Amino acid sequence: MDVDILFFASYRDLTGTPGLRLTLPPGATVEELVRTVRERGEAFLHLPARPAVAVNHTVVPHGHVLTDGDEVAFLPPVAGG
Amino acid sequence: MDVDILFFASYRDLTGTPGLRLTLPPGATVEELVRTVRERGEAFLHLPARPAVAVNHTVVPHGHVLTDGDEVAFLPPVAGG
Amino acid sequence: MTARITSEPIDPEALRGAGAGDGAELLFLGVVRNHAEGRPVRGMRYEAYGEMAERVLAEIVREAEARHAVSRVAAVHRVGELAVGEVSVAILVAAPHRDAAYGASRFVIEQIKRRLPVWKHEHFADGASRWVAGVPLAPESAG
Amino acid sequence: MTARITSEPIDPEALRGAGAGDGAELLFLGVVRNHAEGRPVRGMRYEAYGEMAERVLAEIVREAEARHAVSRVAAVHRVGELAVGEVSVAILVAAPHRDAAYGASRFVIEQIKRRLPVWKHEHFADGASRWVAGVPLAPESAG
Repeated sequence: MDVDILFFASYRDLTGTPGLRLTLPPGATVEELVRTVRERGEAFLHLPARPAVAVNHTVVPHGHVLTDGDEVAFLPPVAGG
Repeated sequence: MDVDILFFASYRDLTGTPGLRLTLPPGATVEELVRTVRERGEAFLHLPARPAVAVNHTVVPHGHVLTDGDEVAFLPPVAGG
Repeated sequence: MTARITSEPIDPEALRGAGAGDGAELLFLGVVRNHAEGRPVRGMRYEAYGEMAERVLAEIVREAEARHAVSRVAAVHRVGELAVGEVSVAILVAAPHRDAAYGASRFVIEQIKRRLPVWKHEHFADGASRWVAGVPLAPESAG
Repeated sequence: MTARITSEPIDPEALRGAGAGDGAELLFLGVVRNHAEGRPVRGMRYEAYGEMAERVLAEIVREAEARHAVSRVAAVHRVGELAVGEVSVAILVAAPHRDAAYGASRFVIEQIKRRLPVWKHEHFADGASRWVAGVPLAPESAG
């Protein structure tokens, strides 16, 4: 299955990209996705091991199971207002 | 000595007048003034025996000693805002 | 510092004016409501002891500035006949941080209700009217 | 109910609109400050995860309406490059009584700071810039 990954703010600066598409085995969890992303190497290793992650605009636990076509966003600590 | 007396809001309605001038013996206190005013009769007896009183724009205790030319205001409970 | 009793309609926008060091602005407006204790109201007449009210309002504003880390406090109270929806009081606070803005704003409105020599005469829709029950003034410690 | 993320300058007056049953209106404005931790700042870039931010802001506004006796809550958050003095966030609450207005206003700004997926990049006067340290998001219980 394919998921779309987005990096915001400082995470975009760290990875050098606003996002990427990843193919994962069916039933993969957020935890597995994060590990896969960080294993891409150097720049992606700058991401924290347990970042806040939103799937389709809702922040989920890392045990959350992904579905084909999900939008997965890596969200740095927020600073609105 | 002469003092100017003002009645506001419900006190003006009770007494039927916005104010009056009173001549008092030198050294008279607010307490004596209030008694003198209420002794004028009927309408003035509707005033409370211990109203809040401001002398020259400052609320004072009833023991406050008056001076010639003072402006003395009878102030009902306030309801601004 | 602005503290004013006015018979003219209040323009809240005219009170604004944060400085470059401010991160928060808070504008409170008191508005004439269309009901009181369940009865329909069609308007309100505000009366003030003008000279004293301006002095007390200025004191309240200065106290708010002394107690809270704010850069600007402005308070204006209206008098006269007001229709439902009209602004009776406006309080503007500008401050570096929002805590101080909320604290100062709340302080000013609570003190106005406790200390300002202002009275209001409620006009009910059925033609009756009455003075709104208020808070007795206590002698001022200083002054 | 108004909850909006916008790249246009915010017009606070446009948010106003008390109903006839309201006795209080409270407008909070967050403004870009000229300093941060003692360093001069010349501006700020706000970035949002747009679709999610609109959903979360609407949730916050609905929660404020459910928890406080208010008649209207509107919240708008700006994104893009802002100069010192520009409004980054505006929150308008109208309510029958002031307690609810202050409570709801405070609730909305605190929740925005805790939950809204928005980030800010501070531009210092000396040319340096950095992402402002923020609050980690926690998984949402409902949703």
